[in-house]
Amino acid sequence: MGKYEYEDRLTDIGPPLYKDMLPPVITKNFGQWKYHEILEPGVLVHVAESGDEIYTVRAGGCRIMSIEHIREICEIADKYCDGHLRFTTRNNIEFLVSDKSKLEPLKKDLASRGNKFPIGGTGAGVTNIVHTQGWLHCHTPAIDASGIVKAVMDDLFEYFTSMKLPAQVRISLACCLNMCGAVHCSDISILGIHRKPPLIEHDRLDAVCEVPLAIAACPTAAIKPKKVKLDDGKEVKSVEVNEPRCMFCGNCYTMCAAMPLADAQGDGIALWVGGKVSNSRTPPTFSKLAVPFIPNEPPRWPSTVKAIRKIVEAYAAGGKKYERVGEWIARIGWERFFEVTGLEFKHQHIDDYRLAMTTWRTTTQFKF
Amino acid sequence: MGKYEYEDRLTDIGPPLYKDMLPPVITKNFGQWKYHEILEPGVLVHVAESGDEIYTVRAGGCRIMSIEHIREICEIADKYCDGHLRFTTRNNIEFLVSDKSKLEPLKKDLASRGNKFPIGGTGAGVTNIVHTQGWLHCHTPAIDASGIVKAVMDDLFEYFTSMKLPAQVRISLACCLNMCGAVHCSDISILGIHRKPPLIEHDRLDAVCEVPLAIAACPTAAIKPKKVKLDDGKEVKSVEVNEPRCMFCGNCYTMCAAMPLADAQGDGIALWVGGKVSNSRTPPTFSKLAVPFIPNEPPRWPSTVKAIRKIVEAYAAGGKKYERVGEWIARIGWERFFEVTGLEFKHQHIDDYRLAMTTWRTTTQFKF
Amino acid sequence: MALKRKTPLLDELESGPWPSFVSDIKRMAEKKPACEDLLGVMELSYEEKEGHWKHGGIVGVMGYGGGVIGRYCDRPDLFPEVAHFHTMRINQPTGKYYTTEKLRTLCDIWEEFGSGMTNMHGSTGDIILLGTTTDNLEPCFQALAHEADMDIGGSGSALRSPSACLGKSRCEWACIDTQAIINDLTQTFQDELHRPAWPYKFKFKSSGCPNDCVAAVARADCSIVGTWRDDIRIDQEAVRAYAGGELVPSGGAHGTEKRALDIQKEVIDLCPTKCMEWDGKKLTIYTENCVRCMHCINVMPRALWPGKDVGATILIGAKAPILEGAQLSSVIIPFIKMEPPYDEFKEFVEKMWDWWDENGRNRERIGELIQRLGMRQFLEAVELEPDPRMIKMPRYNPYIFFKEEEVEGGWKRDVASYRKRHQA
Amino acid sequence: MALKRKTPLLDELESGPWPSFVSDIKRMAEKKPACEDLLGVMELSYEEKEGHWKHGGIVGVMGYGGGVIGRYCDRPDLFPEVAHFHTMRINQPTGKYYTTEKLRTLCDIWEEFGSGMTNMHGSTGDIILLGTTTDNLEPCFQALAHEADMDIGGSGSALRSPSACLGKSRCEWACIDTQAIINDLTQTFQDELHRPAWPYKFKFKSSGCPNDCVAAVARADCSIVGTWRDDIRIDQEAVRAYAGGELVPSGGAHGTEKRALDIQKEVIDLCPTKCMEWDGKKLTIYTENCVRCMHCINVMPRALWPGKDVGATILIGAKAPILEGAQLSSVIIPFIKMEPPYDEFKEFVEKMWDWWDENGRNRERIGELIQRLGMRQFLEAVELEPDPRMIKMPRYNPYIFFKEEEVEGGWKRDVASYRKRHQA
Ligand code: SRM
Ligand code: SRM
Ligand code: SRM
Ligand code: SRM
Ligand code: SF4
Ligand code: SF4
Ligand code: SF4
Ligand code: SF4
Ligand code: SF4
Ligand code: SF4
Ligand code: SF4
Ligand code: SF4
Repeated sequence: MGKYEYEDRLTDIGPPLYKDMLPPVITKNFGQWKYHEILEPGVLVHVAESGDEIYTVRAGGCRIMSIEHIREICEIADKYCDGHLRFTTRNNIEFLVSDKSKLEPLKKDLASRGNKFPIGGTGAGVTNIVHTQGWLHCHTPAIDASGIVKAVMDDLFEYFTSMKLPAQVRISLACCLNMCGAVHCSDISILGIHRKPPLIEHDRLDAVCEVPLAIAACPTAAIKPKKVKLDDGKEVKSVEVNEPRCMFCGNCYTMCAAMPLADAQGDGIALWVGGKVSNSRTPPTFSKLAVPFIPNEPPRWPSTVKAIRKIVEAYAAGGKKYERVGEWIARIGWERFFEVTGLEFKHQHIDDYRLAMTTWRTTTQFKF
Repeated sequence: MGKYEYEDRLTDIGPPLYKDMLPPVITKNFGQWKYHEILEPGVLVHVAESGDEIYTVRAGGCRIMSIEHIREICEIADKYCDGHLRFTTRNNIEFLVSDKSKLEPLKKDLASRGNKFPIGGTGAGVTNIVHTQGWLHCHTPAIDASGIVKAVMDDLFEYFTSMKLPAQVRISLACCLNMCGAVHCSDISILGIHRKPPLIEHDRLDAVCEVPLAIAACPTAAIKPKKVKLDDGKEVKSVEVNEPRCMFCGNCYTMCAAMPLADAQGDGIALWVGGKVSNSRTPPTFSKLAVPFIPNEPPRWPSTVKAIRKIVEAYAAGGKKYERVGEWIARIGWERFFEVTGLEFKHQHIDDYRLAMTTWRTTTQFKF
Repeated sequence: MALKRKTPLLDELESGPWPSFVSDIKRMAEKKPACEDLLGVMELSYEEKEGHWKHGGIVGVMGYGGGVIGRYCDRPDLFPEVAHFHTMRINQPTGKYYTTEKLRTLCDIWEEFGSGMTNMHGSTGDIILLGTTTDNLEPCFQALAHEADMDIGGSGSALRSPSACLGKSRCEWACIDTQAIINDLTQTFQDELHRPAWPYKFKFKSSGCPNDCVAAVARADCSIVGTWRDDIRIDQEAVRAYAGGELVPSGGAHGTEKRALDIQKEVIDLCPTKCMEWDGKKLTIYTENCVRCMHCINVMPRALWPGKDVGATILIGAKAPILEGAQLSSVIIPFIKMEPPYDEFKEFVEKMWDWWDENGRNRERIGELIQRLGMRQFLEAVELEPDPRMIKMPRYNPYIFFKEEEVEGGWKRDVASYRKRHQA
Repeated sequence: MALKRKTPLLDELESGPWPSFVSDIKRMAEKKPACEDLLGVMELSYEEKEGHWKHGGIVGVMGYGGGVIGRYCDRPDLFPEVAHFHTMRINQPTGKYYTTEKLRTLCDIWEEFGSGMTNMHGSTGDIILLGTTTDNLEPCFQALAHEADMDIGGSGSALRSPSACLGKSRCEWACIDTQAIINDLTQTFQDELHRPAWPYKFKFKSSGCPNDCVAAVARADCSIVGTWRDDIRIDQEAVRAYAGGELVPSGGAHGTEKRALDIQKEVIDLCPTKCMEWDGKKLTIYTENCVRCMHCINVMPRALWPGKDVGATILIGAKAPILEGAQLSSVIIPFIKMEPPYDEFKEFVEKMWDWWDENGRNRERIGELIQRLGMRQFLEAVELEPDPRMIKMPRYNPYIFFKEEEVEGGWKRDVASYRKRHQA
């Protein structure tokens, strides 16, 4: 039990109360903010009805973070922010400055620390990439997460530190179809996909999985129970996969460790575009397939980086102010999207799942 | 064999060649028309590059038509149209006048024949109601066809003879879910629906149907095979219906006459709105449910007539020029549609079939 | 002549400004007792609120598998004259133009062999001869063939009578000759029309332009819709005349008065892609963004016309709800030239039918089959490349069915070597 | 300190302007051998292009059913230090505000009991403590509770750690106090959070306004989004100042220069309902047509604000693709006041959970259950009336499931009397 006695055990206390950690100026002006302004990329001021101000300096966080790094953040926050900071919903670090005179010194300090605390991520640019675990910790990934994020952010860095795109571009990454994140509704999504049906380890399947659960896991009913004779002649309960019905979702593997999908050649990236979450102007919408497959190319995934840059550049060139990626595509049409990005339109782009019919073009309205 | 010998039997000759029946001015100017103009409701002129003209007088047809009526049409066409006429894709009669001087006499003549040949049906008004057989001839109807059409057209007649609505209003009727017509894509659709699951005639089912076909007919898999003991003790093959899974499509009855659905209380009308077919401005789109159920009220279906009038009047009052019913609703929102028409929004309006999810509101954008 | 039956309910449908089918049937009843019984059946239905017809065994004419709908009254005790009351579907002349001579011949034949009642026309487009007995079918059929040059239309799991908007015969917007096309298809595929051999029905409809006056996209398994690829033709002077109030906008469809057309508000603002500009003198259309919706042309018929590089968009799969729900047709061939003998198109059609025939389940329309097996299988069968014009938007679910041959190294893998890299 | 392993591939990720997780892990590796092995696993994955982690048996802390993800390396032979490498999900303080004191305490505890690596934060919002052994779980948990006032978050078929946008703490647009709401829900439902008892996971997320900065509508089974019902508040003078170029449009989001805002083009033309008018002096918003999309407010933050009659729209059902495909949340309660103690809302939640618990299949999210059983059953269970605000459009298929009690005369019928009216 470590140093605490069983009698003293604390449970169900929940998280610490947020109120206790707000900077005093926020406590004072809670719910009384009047307006905000982004003073430069990554630097915001919020002004209260009372006239009080709070400055925010947003620095890129790479999310996976050592306690050494956190301690460095604390050291900075102590120096310029009276010990107050926060993290954003997209894993950036926000240094909360109550004393305006500390703003410039803070920025200088951050800049002095190499690539650790890039300032930016506000307004009509690219902010941090929401992402997941990848090869760093998860058991079902088709791709790495942090490495790809690093490669893409390095490449798009100019858009992190500026606000010159038509609108916000929200990029997300999920390393498998479980999609831990809002990958299904992002301007650009990077998704890890498998392309080979699961291996089946007949010799241990019955021991490690519940066969009915594995079967029920399959959205396309591709898995059937099967009795298999092993090399040693023993007959065991196992399953078989109707391979042409498999779309590599990996859900069987989630339920049954004896059905691994990962494969160096099979796995890679699909890119998706045009999703959004805000209700601003147009309703929230899903991201749509842009590139069905790009192979895994560690350590810097150059083809993926290039494809994303193509999309961002075409959008930067063609999008109108305020138009999110999906709004831009809606205006120019998908036929033009594939033209201006130079991406190839393939069979995989045409939906063939449950709601496929709703995505087909039932009008003669299109552009030649 | 009647008067023709077997040796002389003609088959697969197909329809008579349309070319042979065109008025000479059309033959001459075929494919060389320059523009048209609706001179008054129901009267069109088409002008060719050559300067030639053809006048068209459109008269309402009630589609079900005796040969006496057709002969009367012929008599008129001989008098004013050199024996030329056509029918439209919505079952109106078009008198084709090559000689302009015969236009006014024709109109006068038509007007003199009581309610037989109302002139109208062009432009931004209500044209003929596309409809089906109903109690006149079909075996699966939930409603009559011609009678309802007559009642509705009598009521909306002012819109047949004028062009003062925001745009074309295309009304269709189908007497059962087979929907023989473009009922699923009309500005206003009148649809016959059943609301009671099929009766099952166990004593003759196996004799008159193929049980597997009846089972396969059901879109919701509500039908299962069942052995039934008849009153006389005989055991027969039959089916049973899981009634809460039945949505009264009648497809079982189509496949199996021992499963009738028709019922005086169960059957009636559902009204649908906002569909269209043309690609003009907005793509073709399905009609959506407006009123889930109105009882059959022969001979003049007053509640149905009233509900349609409500819709048409709300549209006439609120629609902008060129806006089809569906475009009008898209602009004002469904929440407002139900308000301005006074129609009630009910559980049945919310889709619960295969693509239901795509019809739910996944945005905070709506009007209070 | 007074009728022997009382029809008080139906009688209510004689008044009012719209033509009365009741009056018309009554008129026919004077000659045809079947019509009197028909009114009787209807009156009974009006009283009971239930129909009184039933399906029967298959009836038809020799050598044909369809074109006749067998129908029997379920109260032959009350209405013996309509105990058998089948309909014959007669293939309409394309575009539904008639001479009075042709119609009179038809009337005479139907007076001899049937009830005298018709539908002009059925929803598919046929002339419907409404009500006769089994005995009359064959003689009526031959009389029609010999005397009226007419043939039976489709029913059952066969090609149905194709139909068309009036197209080039009387419309300035027709980009294709819908009548020639539909007539050619009808004649070419007589066998498919008369001898049901497919999983289910199949319909062709052709409209000359995207206004789609025959509702092809909603009702035809194969919708052939005229369109163009080049610039909309513009008569700038006429545009100015519209703006100046010298012409009647919309060809009078919204009122026959001349009035100044507000080109910005009534045309450009409603253009789905806003691909137009009007500076008060000149209308510019940026063709690369025009989706050929027809709106501007509809509003200014004396100033704008479709381009000259014309052809058709082929859309596949429309159907009514049974079984899986209604479908509109979907773009399969964005553009195809439609010149006789339409070989390229017909090759496509044959490939499509072969695939459907091979893979379709009983009562599965082509649109449903594409839904079930996926667009890819269909496109591969008809040898077409995927094109973004086929879709509203790419897939948004990640459930992509890659094929084995597309995946480096294929699908065959070796558990043992996997387990060498990854301990269990 | 030089590391013993070579990581040439990972090393490539140290350069470049974006922060390098590789450099950071290396830094930690100086203190923690597990981090060195973590780099080794990663390098191996970079070489082989396959991951090297696996699920294990269930691990956790006493009395809790979740909050810990058991993870094992599949090459313990090569990387013994990470043979066991579980993560602990620690429930974040709402809005993710910290004092450095709190963070330092956290770091110290994690230095003692874990790898020293974290995710700040996980996608659900938790602090992720990345990598420890089974033995350390319980002591770490208690140290966190006693020293940091922190508790474990959710995993498994339980309530997941609710999360919020920063709301009223620093945003002028927050219509509801997202932090108070989410903190209250988190505390109220501690049992549901720590003891999985449901068919599957359940997430709450709350955004203060329709900009939805916590992506609730895409990621939370229950999305609580702030909104208002009355007029948008307008400072007309400030509107004129925007038009006159005296202010920076969009609060600088599109560039920090002052410039004249073209209110017609940049605001009104992009308003989804075009419910605004600007005459050069006065901006009028027709509230009855405003759908509260936020665009105009976003563009003129110094002139426009949400109204005063504030509350939330409750949307239900968002989820990732597994199994049936991804869903966004759908409107279930168009408007609800959200004042503590949130009783009305909590009653709704309890009813929803009861229904889901009773009817949900294993691994069926609430959104999928609504799909399967239909919105009606759900609405009846939570005692809400249907409202057109719940839908984009009414159904377009005619497959309506009427209930027996809605049909006059019910469903029981009599074949014999039917056959009296209709002969077979
Ligand atoms: C800090 C943060 C909330 C938090 O609790 O952490 C936040 C803060 C603000 N958001 Fe946000 N948003 C934050 C995530 C989001 C998200 C969620 C996401 O991306 O996962 C969204 C939805 C994105 C989407 O639609 O896909 C989001 C959609 C918006 C919008 C709508 C943009 C649009 O036009 O679609 C605004 C309005 C604007 O920027 O004009 C907005 C505006 C704002 C404002 C201006 C609100 C205010 O008055 O302070 C804040 C500064 C904006 C900026 O950074 O440019 N915020 N904002 C989040 C910062 C994330 C980051 O580190 O980059
Ligand atoms: C005669 C007919 C074709 C035929 O082969 O028989 C026809 C003829 C014309 N149509 Fe049509 N349409 C005919 C059925 C249709 C249909 C099909 C239907 O309703 O089932 C449609 C699709 C309707 C829909 O979208 O649901 C149709 C959608 C149009 C449109 C597009 C209207 C719109 O804005 O959506 C136009 C253009 C216009 O009117 O501005 C048009 C325009 C025309 C023009 C002006 C074409 C021309 O240049 O001559 C013709 C006279 C229009 C009029 O009557 O106002 N026609 N038209 C059909 C007359 C039916 C009737 O008796 O009322
Ligand atoms: C006569 C006609 C209605 C009319 O009054 O005009 C008609 C009448 C029947 N239709 Fe139809 N359909 C007629 C056009 C249509 C259309 C419209 C069209 O073709 O443009 C449709 C919708 C388009 C489509 O094909 O999907 C149509 C969709 C159906 C369906 C549903 C098919 C589906 O896939 O959803 C059925 C049910 C079936 O096939 O079992 C059906 C079945 C029937 C049957 C054969 C019902 C039956 O099981 O016996 C009806 C015979 C009635 C009778 O007494 O003659 N009828 N039917 C139309 C044919 C006349 C003609 O040849 O011109
Ligand atoms: C850690 C985290 C990713 C990250 O790096 O941030 C994560 C990691 C895992 N997720 Fe997740 N999910 C995480 C947020 C999400 C989100 C985003 C959210 O909550 O906003 C989603 C999408 C929203 C949703 O709930 O649908 C998400 C949708 C899934 C799914 C698919 C669920 C579905 O209904 O489609 C699975 C599959 C499963 O449940 O079997 C899943 C399963 C998993 C598992 C438990 C995989 C497994 O079977 O073991 C992953 C454990 C990885 C690990 O090594 O810890 N995870 N997962 C996130 C939790 C951190 C936190 O508590 O803050
Ligand atoms: S997306 Fe998949 S691989 Fe990545 S963390 Fe989530 S469950 Fe694991
Ligand atoms: S990967 Fe998905 S589709 Fe393939 S067998 Fe497994 S569960 Fe089924
Ligand atoms: S809609 Fe139904 S009832 Fe009416 S004619 Fe067609 S099949 Fe018969
Ligand atoms: S009416 Fe339709 S849903 Fe009902 S049992 Fe028959 S086929 Fe099935
Ligand atoms: S579809 Fe086009 S070409 Fe055919 S009649 Fe209508 S407007 Fe003319
Ligand atoms: S046809 Fe339609 S899309 Fe093309 S310019 Fe005219 S209105 Fe615009
Ligand atoms: S969701 Fe609205 S209230 Fe919350 S931070 Fe974003 S803009 Fe502010
Ligand atoms: S909030 Fe949106 S809908 Fe409302 S007035 Fe502003 S822009 Fe228009």
